[in-house]
Amino acid sequence: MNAVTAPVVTTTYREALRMALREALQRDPRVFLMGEDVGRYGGTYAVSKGLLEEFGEERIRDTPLSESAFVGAGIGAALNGMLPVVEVMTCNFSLLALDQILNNAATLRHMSGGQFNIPLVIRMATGAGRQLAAQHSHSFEGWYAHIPGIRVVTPATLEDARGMLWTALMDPDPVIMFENALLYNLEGELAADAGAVDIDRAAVRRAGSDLTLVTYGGSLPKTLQAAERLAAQNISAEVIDLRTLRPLDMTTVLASLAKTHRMVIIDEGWKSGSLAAEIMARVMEQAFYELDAPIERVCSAEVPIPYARHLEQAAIPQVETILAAALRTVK
Amino acid sequence: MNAVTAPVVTTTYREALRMALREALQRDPRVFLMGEDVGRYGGTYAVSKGLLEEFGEERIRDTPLSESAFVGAGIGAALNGMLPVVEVMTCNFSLLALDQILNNAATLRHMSGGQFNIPLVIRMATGAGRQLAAQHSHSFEGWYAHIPGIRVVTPATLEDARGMLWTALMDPDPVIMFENALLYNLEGELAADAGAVDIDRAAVRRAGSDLTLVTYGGSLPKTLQAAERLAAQNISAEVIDLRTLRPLDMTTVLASLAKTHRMVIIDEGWKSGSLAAEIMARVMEQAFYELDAPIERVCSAEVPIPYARHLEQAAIPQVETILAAALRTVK
Amino acid sequence: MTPDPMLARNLLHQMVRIRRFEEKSAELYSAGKIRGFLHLYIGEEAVAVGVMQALQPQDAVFATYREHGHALARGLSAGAIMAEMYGKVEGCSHGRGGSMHLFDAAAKFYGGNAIVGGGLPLTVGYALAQKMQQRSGLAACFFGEGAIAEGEFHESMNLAALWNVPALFLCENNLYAMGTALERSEADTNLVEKAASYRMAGKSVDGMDVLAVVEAAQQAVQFVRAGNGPYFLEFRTYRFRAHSMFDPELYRSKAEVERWKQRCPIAGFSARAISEGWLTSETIAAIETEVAREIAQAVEFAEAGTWEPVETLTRDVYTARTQTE
Amino acid sequence: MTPDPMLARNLLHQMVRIRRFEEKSAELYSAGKIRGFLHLYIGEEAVAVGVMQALQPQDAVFATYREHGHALARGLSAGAIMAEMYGKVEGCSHGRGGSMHLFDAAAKFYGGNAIVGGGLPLTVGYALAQKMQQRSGLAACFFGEGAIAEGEFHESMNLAALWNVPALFLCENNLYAMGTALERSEADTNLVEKAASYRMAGKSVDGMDVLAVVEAAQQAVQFVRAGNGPYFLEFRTYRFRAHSMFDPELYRSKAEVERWKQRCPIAGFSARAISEGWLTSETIAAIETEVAREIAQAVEFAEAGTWEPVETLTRDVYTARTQTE
Ligand SMILES: Cc1ncc(C[n+]2csc(CCOP(=O)(O)OP(=O)(O)O)c2C)c(N)n1
Ligand SMILES: Cc1ncc(C[n+]2csc(CCOP(=O)(O)OP(=O)(O)O)c2C)c(N)n1
Ligand SMILES: [Mg+2]
Ligand SMILES: [Mg+2]
Repeated sequence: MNAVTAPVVTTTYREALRMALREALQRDPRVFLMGEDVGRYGGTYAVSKGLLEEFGEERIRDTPLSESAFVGAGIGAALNGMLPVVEVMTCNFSLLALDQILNNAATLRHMSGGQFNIPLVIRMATGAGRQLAAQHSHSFEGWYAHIPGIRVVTPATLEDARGMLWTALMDPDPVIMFENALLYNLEGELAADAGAVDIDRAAVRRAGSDLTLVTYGGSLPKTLQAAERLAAQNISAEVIDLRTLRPLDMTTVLASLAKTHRMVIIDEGWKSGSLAAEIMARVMEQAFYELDAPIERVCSAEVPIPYARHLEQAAIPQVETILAAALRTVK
Repeated sequence: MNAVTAPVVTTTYREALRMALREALQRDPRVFLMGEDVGRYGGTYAVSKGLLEEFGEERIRDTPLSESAFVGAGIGAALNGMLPVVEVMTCNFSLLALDQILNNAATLRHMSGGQFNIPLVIRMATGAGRQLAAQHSHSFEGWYAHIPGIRVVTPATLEDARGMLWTALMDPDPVIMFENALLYNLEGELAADAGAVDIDRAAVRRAGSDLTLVTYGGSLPKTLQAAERLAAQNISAEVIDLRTLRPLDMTTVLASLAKTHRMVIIDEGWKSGSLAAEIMARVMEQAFYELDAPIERVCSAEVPIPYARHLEQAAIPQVETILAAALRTVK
Repeated sequence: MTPDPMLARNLLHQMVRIRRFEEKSAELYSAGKIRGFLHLYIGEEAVAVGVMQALQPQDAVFATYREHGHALARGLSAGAIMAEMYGKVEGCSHGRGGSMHLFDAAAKFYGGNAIVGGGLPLTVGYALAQKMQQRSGLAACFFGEGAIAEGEFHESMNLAALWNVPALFLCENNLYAMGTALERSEADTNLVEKAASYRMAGKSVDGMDVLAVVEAAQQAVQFVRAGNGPYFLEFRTYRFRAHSMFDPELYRSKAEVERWKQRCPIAGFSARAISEGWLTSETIAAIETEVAREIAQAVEFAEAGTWEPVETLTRDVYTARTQTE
Repeated sequence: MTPDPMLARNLLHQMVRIRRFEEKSAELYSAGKIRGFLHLYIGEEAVAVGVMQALQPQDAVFATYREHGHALARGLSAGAIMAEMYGKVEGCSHGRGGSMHLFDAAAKFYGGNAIVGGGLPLTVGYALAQKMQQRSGLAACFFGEGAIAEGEFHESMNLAALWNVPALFLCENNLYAMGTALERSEADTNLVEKAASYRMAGKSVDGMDVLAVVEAAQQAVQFVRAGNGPYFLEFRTYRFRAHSMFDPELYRSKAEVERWKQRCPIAGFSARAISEGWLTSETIAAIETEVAREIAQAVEFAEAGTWEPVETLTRDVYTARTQTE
């Protein structure tokens, strides 16, 4: 090909997030980062490492262990002209702040008849796979997507880790960003000039014609692997990365289904009441007669995530279980 | 008919709940009730009125405003031989205690490898319809049903208000009981000797053959009214009251669907990520080829509940919207 | 302190305005014009009026579900509040919020929060943003003594003190949280001590004496404005009415209520103002007339208001650009 | 206090047991045998050992994710703990919990809670149940000083004091919560004062001196057993290792760590025991040998343990009868 290729850098998901934070902090004095150990410790997952030295402790603000108050403080600061990025170490601890998120962040605009905006971004790590057991392995992104008034985004690629933050900050409403902790070490190439990305549309990460695999976040790499293995069996799977779980971009999902007529949804939340169920319901409502087979879903088992590795792995979606579901669907 | 009719009393849902509490307190010294204003105030919804005088302040225990601590204390007491009934005034405030509910009540048994039981019952009011606006009108029962490790029950009749509590207390695991606040004044007849009921099965509240209406809790009366109106149009609707939202009794739901092949689900939760979606997903998984038409769902609009009466009513399921969905389904 | 006649008139006027507005609201509630929960502030007027006297337009105010008094004293129009409680578009929250959720961006009145303690973290964050943007206004938060048992209160006090933000914590200690008396909910009922355990300056004030409130609030505001960090004020007060319109008041004696009514902030201040010569009984009568007119107009305004069309039901959940879902 | 030789031996033995067990754990973590998060207690041994000395079998113990020391000192077998960290069925939580979730019903050891502050309300409720059932044991809860900023701490302290339950609050103040120093997280770093603000009795103790811990714990236990209500103990201590195995320790100086290491509870007590004649160096050597054997056996036990079949994945989510879903 003849196109001029933009220069690329080799980087990680973690670094891409840090680049995004650094850029936002440089670009707009209203931006600040706040959360437990974001500063001196360098961030639990080292995402914010070095930012304290660069931006100072006013803007890289370590908080005491008080999730409800510092998330609520983020809402208050957002009400008052700032663009806070609040880090809740992991979504497991976000339950302590859920009252603030749901009863304030998601409702203040509505309750006031539209008088206030809350341009707040809350970042949290999510997901299992590191043997952290029941209280550190929840996947709540799909659950949060139930709440009107917030937007939920789930970067799964370096581009999105790099690009979603700024767009989220420019969103006048609260955005919750779920970062699957297994992705932090993901390595790859990123355009040197990569910047903000849209967060309105799902992305087709692999084109295909026989069935549609719908996923997001930490399950994307596994789903792409499954698609690869399906290709080896001459089954062409299209892979959709939802990117934003609320609002859902059903247009992209349904366009794919119109081609393939078969679908598997891969979602790390517990199966009952999962985001996968919502997508199945919407397909039933909006494209029932497109379906040549029932949609399958590959979710987490109905169990708090166990510590032992083999049990943990059995509890969450895997390439094999995705593959099996896909094969059942195209049979 | 010749059958001996058991004597009945005229009573209300509120009184039925109180009878159940009183009976449990009389029957087992391990039972105690704790929550904000359950004692001196007589209960926000007057459910526990008079119990303080009868059982004393050790067993009818007013708590300070500290949802997380007193729900957690309920868990601790249940771990230690008691059978606590914890009242969280409304499910809106339960978010403040969700960490305790999800990370402790629902997981301790599993994390310990099955060493502990938590025979705890948490009661909360739920639902909209009284113009209490965005922070007092949530319906979280379907959302809670996502959590493995807890059971969710939703009494919708006098029998269930009277009978579910004891069964829930005898359950070795945590049970959350959602009482739709609009039901408290529901009047009707109840067998004088009514007692504990099973909580494992859904109930067919009205038999029918043309379509299945699946609902629970506060939407049951509306759904029965809609079925009545459908009957006037010669459409025979079967009405299923789920009663328990987790675990779901799909056997009863699917048996009905096998007859009717059409279904509408009525659920006061916000539509996206609703319990209705989960049922749609399960039907798709377990009985896809039984469906003669896509399942419809009637849920709450994607909006924090507004104060103004006409907007509030427009936001939640109504007889008319149920009717319209039913008619679309049988068309 | 000795008020000049203007101040005296103004304080009394505001208190009477709140009292009559709420009496009218109770009446309209019984008539079914106002729905939902209605929490009256009657008996506690001196607190909102005295504090607002000390605040400036650049300050922000956060309040609870018992906030008609604060909204009125902050300068929201009685009509906009009444229309809100009617559920009309002309209401200060466009009919979306009702009695518990009064808001006014122009007045920097941030509600209207019906989760006990829920406004405290917002206040801390708002104040932090003031500091970070080097703005002069402070953030003032009203809350009941019941909120002190909530963990959020403690988290917020700690953050505010640790970060030295310009926040004013205004605890309305009316002795009861619904039916739960303070001594049944706090192991230690000394509230100023709680603030002290965060090294936050604080003071306990007679909340039935509007002049004492003004004085304490002015000192506290001065303290905060000078950059000394947050300040905590406890106002000892009492609600003369039930917690809400549904409360049978089983938890307190009529005699206790009567004793407190003897200390009515309006009657007390009126009497003193006359005896001290700050006001004449004619002025007081004029205030009543004025207020009666304002409230009649407020009701008229609410009655004449319009209903939002059902078609816009999901408006204002998201800001326009994301309204697509 | 002056310990008799038996007590002195026992205290040292327990401390050494914890130290060596954890050193071994760190090694096995590097070898990939143990996974997940591993939080070492090294440096803080005197606290768990001293407190457990004062507790009885009828008492219940609640701990955090940094609880190997508490579990060992409470009498859980090193093998069951090691097997748990291997993820084997023979583990004290059957492999479901891992390092952060050690449990043992027989020992009344209630975990193993990895939500900071999460065990505090459980403790209050457990203690309440003791009181309601007129049982004699108390409920003891270990937690870090980081938990004090959490609202749940305050809610729990208030409930415990208000209800006068037999609870012992054991704050391990090791100066840091991950990388956040206490003075950067608390407006007032006097922790006993916090307890006092709930009228709860309390005391601050040198947590590097096992005898001081024993003495303070015995007094506190006596106080609680006598029905005087809850008691709060702050132990001033220090973790010699990183927060977890992933921590680069950017937030504290090597010099500070070295200074605290000079106060090592094991070295300190050993030296004193010898100089005071409580123990001989032979006894100390014998303890090391004994402990080495125990730990070698524990590793063997864990290695020989079995994996739960994947088929029972959803076991123990519900008790058998509701296992139907
Ligand atoms: C988190 C939460 N829990 C419970 C309630 C129910 N509730 C509403 S007002 C109230 C009492 C609050 O008392 P206080 O803070 O003293 O304020 P007051 O009503 O006396 O002005 C309660 C328990 C609530 N709104 N929010
Ligand atoms: C609610 C909650 N927030 C954050 C975390 C992450 N986290 C784990 S340990 C820890 C520090 C706790 O410090 P401290 O209580 O002093 O105990 P230490 O680790 O020093 O023993 C943090 C922030 C958590 N586990 N739970
Ligand atoms: Mg009060
Ligand atoms: Mg610590």
